[in-house]
Amino acid sequence: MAERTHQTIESGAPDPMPYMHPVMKDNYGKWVFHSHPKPGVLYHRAENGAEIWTVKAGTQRQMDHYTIRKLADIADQFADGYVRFTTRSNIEYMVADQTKVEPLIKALSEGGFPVGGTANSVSMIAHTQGWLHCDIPGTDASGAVKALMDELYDEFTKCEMPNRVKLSTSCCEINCGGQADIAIVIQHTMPPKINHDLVANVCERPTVVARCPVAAIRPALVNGKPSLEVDEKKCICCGACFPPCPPMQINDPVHSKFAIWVGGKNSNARSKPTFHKLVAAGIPNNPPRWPEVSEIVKKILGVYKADGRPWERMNDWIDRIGWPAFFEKTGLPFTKYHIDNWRGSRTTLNASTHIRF
Amino acid sequence: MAERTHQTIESGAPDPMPYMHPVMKDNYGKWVFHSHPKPGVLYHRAENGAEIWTVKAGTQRQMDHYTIRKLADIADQFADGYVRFTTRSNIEYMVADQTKVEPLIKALSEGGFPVGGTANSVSMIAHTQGWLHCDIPGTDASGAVKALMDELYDEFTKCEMPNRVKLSTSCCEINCGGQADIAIVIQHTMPPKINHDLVANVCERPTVVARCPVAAIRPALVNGKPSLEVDEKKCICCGACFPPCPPMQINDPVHSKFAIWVGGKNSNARSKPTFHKLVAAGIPNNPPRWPEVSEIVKKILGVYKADGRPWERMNDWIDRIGWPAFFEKTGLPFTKYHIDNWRGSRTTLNASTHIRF
Amino acid sequence: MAKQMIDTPNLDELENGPWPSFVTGLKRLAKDNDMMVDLMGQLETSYQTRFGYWKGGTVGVVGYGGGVIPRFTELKDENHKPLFPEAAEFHTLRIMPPAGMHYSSDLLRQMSDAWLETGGSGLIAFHGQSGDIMLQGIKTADVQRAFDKFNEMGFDLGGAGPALRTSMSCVGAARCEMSCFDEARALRIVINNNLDDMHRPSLPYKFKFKFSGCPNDCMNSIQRSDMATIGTWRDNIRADEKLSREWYAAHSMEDAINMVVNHCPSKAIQLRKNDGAAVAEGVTKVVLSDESCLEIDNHNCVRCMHCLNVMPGALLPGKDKGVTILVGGKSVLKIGATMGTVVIPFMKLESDEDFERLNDLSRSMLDFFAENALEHERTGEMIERIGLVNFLEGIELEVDPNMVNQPRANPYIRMDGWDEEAAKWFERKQAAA
Amino acid sequence: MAKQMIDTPNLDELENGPWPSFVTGLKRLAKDNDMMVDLMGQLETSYQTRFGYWKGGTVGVVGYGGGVIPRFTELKDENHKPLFPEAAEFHTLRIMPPAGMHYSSDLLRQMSDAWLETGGSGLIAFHGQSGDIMLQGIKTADVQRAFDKFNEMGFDLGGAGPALRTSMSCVGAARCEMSCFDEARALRIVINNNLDDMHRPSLPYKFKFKFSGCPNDCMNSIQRSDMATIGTWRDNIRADEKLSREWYAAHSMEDAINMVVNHCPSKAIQLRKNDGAAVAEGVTKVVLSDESCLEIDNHNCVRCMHCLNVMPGALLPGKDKGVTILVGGKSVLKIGATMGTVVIPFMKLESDEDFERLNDLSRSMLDFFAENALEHERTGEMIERIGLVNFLEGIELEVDPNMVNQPRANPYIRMDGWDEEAAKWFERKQAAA
Ligand code: SRM
Ligand code: SRM
Ligand code: SRM
Ligand code: SRM
Ligand code: SF4
Ligand code: SF4
Ligand code: SF4
Ligand code: SF4
Ligand code: SF4
Ligand code: SF4
Ligand code: SF4
Ligand code: SF4
Repeated sequence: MAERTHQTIESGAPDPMPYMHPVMKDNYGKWVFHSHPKPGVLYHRAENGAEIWTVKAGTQRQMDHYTIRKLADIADQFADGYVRFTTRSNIEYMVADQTKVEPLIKALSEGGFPVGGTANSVSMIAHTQGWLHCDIPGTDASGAVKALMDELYDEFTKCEMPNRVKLSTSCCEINCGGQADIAIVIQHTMPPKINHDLVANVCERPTVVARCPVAAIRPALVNGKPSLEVDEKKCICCGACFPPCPPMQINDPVHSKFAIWVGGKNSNARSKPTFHKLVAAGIPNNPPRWPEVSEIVKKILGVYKADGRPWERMNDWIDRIGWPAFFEKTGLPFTKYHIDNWRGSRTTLNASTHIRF
Repeated sequence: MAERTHQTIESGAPDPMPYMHPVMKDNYGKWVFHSHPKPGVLYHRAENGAEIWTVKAGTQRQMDHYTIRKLADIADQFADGYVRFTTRSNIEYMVADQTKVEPLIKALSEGGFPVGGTANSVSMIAHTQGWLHCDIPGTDASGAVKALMDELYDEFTKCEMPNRVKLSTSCCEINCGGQADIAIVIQHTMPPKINHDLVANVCERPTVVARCPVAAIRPALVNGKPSLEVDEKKCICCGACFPPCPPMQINDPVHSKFAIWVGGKNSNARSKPTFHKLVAAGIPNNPPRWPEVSEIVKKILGVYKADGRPWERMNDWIDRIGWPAFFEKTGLPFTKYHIDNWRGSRTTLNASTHIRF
Repeated sequence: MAKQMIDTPNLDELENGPWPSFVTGLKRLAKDNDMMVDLMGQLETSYQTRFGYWKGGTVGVVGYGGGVIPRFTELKDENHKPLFPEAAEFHTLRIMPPAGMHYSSDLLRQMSDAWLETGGSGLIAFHGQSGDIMLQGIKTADVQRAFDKFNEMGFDLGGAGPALRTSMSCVGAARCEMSCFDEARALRIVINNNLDDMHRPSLPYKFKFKFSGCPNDCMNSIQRSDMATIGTWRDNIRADEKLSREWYAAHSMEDAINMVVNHCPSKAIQLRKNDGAAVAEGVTKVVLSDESCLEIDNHNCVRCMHCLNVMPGALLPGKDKGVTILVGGKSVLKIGATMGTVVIPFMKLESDEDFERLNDLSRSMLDFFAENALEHERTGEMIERIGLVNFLEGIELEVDPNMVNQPRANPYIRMDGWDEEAAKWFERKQAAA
Repeated sequence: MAKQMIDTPNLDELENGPWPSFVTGLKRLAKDNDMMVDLMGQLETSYQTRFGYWKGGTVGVVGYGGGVIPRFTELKDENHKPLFPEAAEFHTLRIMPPAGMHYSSDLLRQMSDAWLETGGSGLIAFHGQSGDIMLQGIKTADVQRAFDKFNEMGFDLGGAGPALRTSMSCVGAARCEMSCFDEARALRIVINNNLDDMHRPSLPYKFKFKFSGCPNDCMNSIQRSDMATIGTWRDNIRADEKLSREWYAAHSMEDAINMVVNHCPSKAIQLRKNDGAAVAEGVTKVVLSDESCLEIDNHNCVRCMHCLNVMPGALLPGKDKGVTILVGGKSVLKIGATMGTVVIPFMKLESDEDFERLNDLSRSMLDFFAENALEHERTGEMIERIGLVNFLEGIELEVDPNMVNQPRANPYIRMDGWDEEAAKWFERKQAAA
């Protein structure tokens, strides 16, 4: 490493003001109205009548600098030189002049950036690192998301869902992607295979033992070497032992499968925030396009779209029709695995005669 | 014991038909309508137009045979010779002839049996054995109930509550009295005092150890004798060790207090069945009339009566107004003890911004 | 018979007030019963010291291991002599009542007589919280005699200890239009075929069955029994136009909305114009007036009973009746109180075969409990420990989404059998189709 | 710069379809960047074998213990030589964005330039799920250089490891009428005063703060952060008659009922005649037309946002704004995912003192966490282990019924301090009155 010429400044999170569209800066905290003129477009009005239009477009999140420069150029040419990214890696262009909206949409569309993702559309999928960068992934997140967004393109560019739809994809059960209306998460189905030769060198054994949520790991001598042993009857294949101990290989090209969860919701609108629930599993991890995943996601979205009432998020809809109807309408099988048996699961059982026939 | 002349017949639960009012027997399973002509009176009509009036009256449950004979005589004189008891120890007289209703009411009232307990009244309190018979009671149930029903007499004989009100009283935390709109239960606040001289003779130590829900009991030698020891920091004073080991005295004339719980509901009407929740504690165990208990119960009932909407059970009402308002309106203090810390308590915390101001 | 009454200043206070006084009753008995004189002495002492003075023991009748709750006094002087010797033994006999708790006046008198004749105190509780007639206060020497007398009259001891317990069923079919099955018959079949488990206690802990004719659950069966049998129906709610118009005439539109529509937990009821339009499959039309009606979407109705309760007779359960079975309700020991949870969403309960199936089911429950529960562990605790699925497999029931409020929200499960389990579902669907 | 492109038949499939392709981007980079050629080689291998090939390690910048995610390849030949040597090191730098993720086009270009100049791959993710700009793909030797460059531009590394993490705040005040506080200011105060815990990781495990301007919680803060700061208000919802009439004109009575009234979780909205009658205290009147209006009972409104969302502008948060603080949200390890739960129902967040209080609070949270959590235990897990009450006492907050959905339903608690605790409540009430 060459000699440093710079003295670190622990500057922390930067002030956004220098990078904020002037109309937003001037009316900071003074907005009073918004509407959705069309898919991909937002309109906001401030107290003093100031107006701003936002055009929102999808990106691939993991962007090469050429793409970034292209997005910057569009900002300069068709918008006012300012953008922001949403928490779902969509890009937003703000313009103070309504007449810029259509040219901007055109430029983005022609540049390959789908305009949409606002209001009651399916927004971009929150996703994670996968084979591209993570050290414990069971699949690739960017790839699965690209494949799925290709299929959901129309739902991104139109606003035809009962309410906003938020999807997430995660490349291991840790689920960095988060709770979502539909979450697609790899699910391990077999206990870790242990490379006993490596354990002693690579793993701090007490740490690994402590990580297991069901106390299935114990220290053991294998072939005379200190290693670890898994009680396979107890093991719930969560993979939590793998990060601190990579010789406990949890990923399996055949047996790590996708599971699909629905009805997660973080907002407080109407119902309280709630976790997503398991609906489908055993779905093959099938790169490069994971068609089996897309099929089930599309099926669920299709039923929700047809059956949900305006403003019902996925969970609100299911609350209304009931889980039996959800499985009935989507054609997904209900199995013993759907019945929770984790701590505190008693509260998930139907302790009532409230039953729909 | 004299020589037996009888050979036991394990006859089990008897057939009710021989003891059932003929109109009920004839129309068994064929009823189509009921109404509440007045407090304490029910009217039922069968498919074929057959009618029956029921007059309901309170009893003391633990009855001397004179009382029972008096009730039987009233049945013969003013009703058709049939009665039934409800699950709350109220007695019901069925008459096929409407003109018998008023004389019957008169006879019951004059006989000292309050007519009421139907529909949206406060029914008789489900209660338990207490000092009269149980081996582990912290108080007397019949006494506390008598004292309280004296105070609630008007609410029993009138139907002025938003919906049915079901109360229970239990003489120890085991709560044989059950879940209720308002439940009054003794609550121990100090760990058991152990009479170490007796433990070895009276208690099967492993059984006692196994009964403790928090594993606070361990075998120990005290003064050279095998006894038991309680980790007082862990102990939650539940009293579960007392039945298998009476030398672990949990009852305390000063420190065993009453607690009051509200919002329990077993029916599936509207909301799912739900447990009662702690609202007040530290209430002295003050025989013979326990005025402090009555005062709080009456306060809660008064607020519910004024504020509840028709058909709202206690829990429905609180669901609507929220727990902060419940404490506000009743004037009861909210303390750290109200916050659940038992297993699975996470689900009882407010994991949302749903807050009323 | 001539023992001097003891001063009971505390108990005396409980003779005041309008509610019937058990103390007055005790005093009446004490007049010609020494046991009751001493009983009042001990009770008054409890009121003064705030302590109970009974301990258990072993007392029973020939051939039975339960049904009597023995009580021996612990209130003794320095020489270990009972302070109140006549009440030193004060046992209770638990007697099972006729299902539904029906009595003729004669029966009540016969019972009173029998109790007195055989040495009983004259005190009877109608009823204990489990539904027993509690004959309270008898000495060890008289227990067999008293039991024999009641048994001759056709009555039997109920449960106590780690045993099948006395059961309760609601008045139901005898007088209630909500009733969806013959509660008394169900109770008697289930209990009377398993009396061995009641009379010779050898289960891990107690087991209770309770029977309610509809989801109003007047027996609190969901909370107070290990297996609850609760009536319900599968088809449409029935509406009686005459009665619904009458109801509306006596009420108002506000009442219809605020009392009925707004309280439906699954928003299955909607207000409509009464325009003569045909209703869709699964919809019950409830005419209020020439202008208005309610429409109940029966496929989304959760059979909560509320609208039927508010408009009695105008709305009635459907005709395709049956029961829901829930398992695991119990009181507070050792995990906190539990409610029963659904293990059979619906089964018919009409034909002899249906009742036979219920009988088999209750036997399977008891057998599985006997074999799998730990000592002093209730069914609900056992299920919490082994998991509902293992319980279902043990008693050979199929999983169903009606058993859960929601599917699991955590990935902590090994799912390598997914394909087989999914196949089972599709097979069952096909078989049902 | 001249490495031959590797065949990537699997990845190529991801160039099809309308959604922007990251593969196309990778290829573009690979044209003049050997690291990216080899990166594609390794990624293609993963697609074929369905295995990942990265392992961690230790790479950082001077003075910092975190902020870089080191990645070393494990895809090696029999001689332990990397199969794709140019991508054998492929670290990520986590850079904190401006709060709210605002950028000028110039800044985007400057960042691209800086990344390329200092040895970066040219690949940048906007943004990682925690909100970092992820500069993806750099060798160990270049890490310091790249950081220095960005640091000169005014940017700092984010969090990684057992540390305070990069934070997120919603667009909020910058463009949203729901915003109830200055989200960016709150974020910067909390994060920038605790950078030591970010840059020198020594907490038991990670700690995340997130900031959402209102209960719509566009940052998912309740679920994805250890301490969530969410905007709310205490006074009445504000109504704008012009906008509400416009909304109604564009909709219908059915919409008003079905979309607004019926979805209110606490039934706080009622339809009324617009008869000019004065409304009660705490009620917001929302005029729909000359005939009809809605009345919102603000004391029963739980600030869910729904009606405001459906009728934007017509309804606005009140003026007495502030925040609710919730603690303990996190992902699935080791007890299952958790939501944050309320620890401060309401606090003002307007004046400098208010922000100072928030700052103190966040410091207390971190300190208590540092002292009390076990290794690799998140705040939510710690609270589950020690109980919410102990946590509250630790950070000196008072209990409040808004913290629970319901009081306890079990008697498993020792309550000998009842009188003192009750007294505290009354004292606080009195002090507040
Ligand atoms: C831009 C963004 C905030 C940011 O700082 O980045 C944002 C912006 C807005 N959100 Fe959001 N939300 C954003 C992420 C979220 C998230 C988090 C997420 O996407 O993971 C949620 C929580 C989702 C959940 O519950 O799991 C979220 C829940 C909402 C809701 C509540 C929806 C509901 O009914 O549950 C509203 C209210 C509404 O729909 O009117 C809302 C409303 C809005 C409004 C209308 C607020 C306003 O008045 O400006 C904005 C319109 C955006 C649009 O595209 O229609 N926003 N919003 C985020 C855009 C993400 C994206 O590109 O899709
Ligand atoms: C990069 C990122 C995914 C992405 O592609 O966006 C990510 C990637 C990793 N996460 Fe994450 N997490 C990322 C956001 C999250 C989030 C979302 C959030 O912050 O809002 C969560 C859920 C919220 C939470 O904090 O619980 C999340 C929950 C986890 C967990 C589970 C923590 C738990 O208590 O359950 C782990 C496991 C751990 O820390 O041991 C984890 C661990 C990891 C590790 C460090 C895997 C490991 O243990 O080695 C991953 C490094 C990948 C890499 O090579 O870069 N990551 N992780 C996100 C961070 C980017 C950024 O800095 O902006
Ligand atoms: C007689 C009795 C059954 C028996 O076999 O003994 C009974 C009888 C009736 N119940 Fe009940 N219930 C009886 C105990 C119960 C119980 C259990 C209890 O009291 O502990 C419950 C469950 C309570 C709970 O949720 O914890 C109960 C919950 C109901 C409900 C549902 C109320 C609700 O809204 O939650 C109804 C429906 C109604 O009110 O119309 C109901 C309705 C009725 C009806 C109207 C049924 C009918 O059509 O005949 C009967 C009217 C009785 C009356 O006095 O108004 N009954 N009912 C019980 C009388 C007890 C008493 O003396 O007070
Ligand atoms: C007599 C009675 C109260 C009453 O005055 O009505 C009663 C009295 C006793 N109950 Fe009970 N329970 C009575 C109904 C109940 C009920 C209600 C019910 O059956 O619907 C319950 C709640 C439901 C349930 O089964 O959980 C009940 C839950 C308990 C429990 C807690 C069981 C649990 O799993 O949590 C115990 C403790 C035990 O069994 O170890 C218990 C134990 C006892 C014992 C045997 C105390 C003991 O361990 O020595 C009491 C004997 C008192 C006596 O001297 O007669 N009793 N007990 C009730 C039985 C009368 C009858 O046979 O009709
Ligand atoms: S979800 Fe798992 S594999 Fe994917 S980035 Fe997060 S920790 Fe890595
Ligand atoms: S996979 Fe999970 S459950 Fe299995 S041993 Fe590893 S940590 Fe334990
Ligand atoms: S509640 Fe307790 S003291 Fe009372 S009868 Fe039941 S077991 Fe005995
Ligand atoms: S009172 Fe309860 S918690 Fe305390 S030692 Fe006895 S059984 Fe255990
Ligand atoms: S449970 Fe139902 S059927 Fe039985 S008495 Fe109560 S309301 Fe009638
Ligand atoms: S019985 Fe059905 S329709 Fe009637 S209130 Fe209950 S759920 Fe609604
Ligand atoms: S959280 Fe609220 S204030 Fe922030 S962007 Fe979303 S809707 Fe607006
Ligand atoms: S913001 Fe308040 S009034 Fe509006 S829907 Fe939510 S709870 Fe109801």
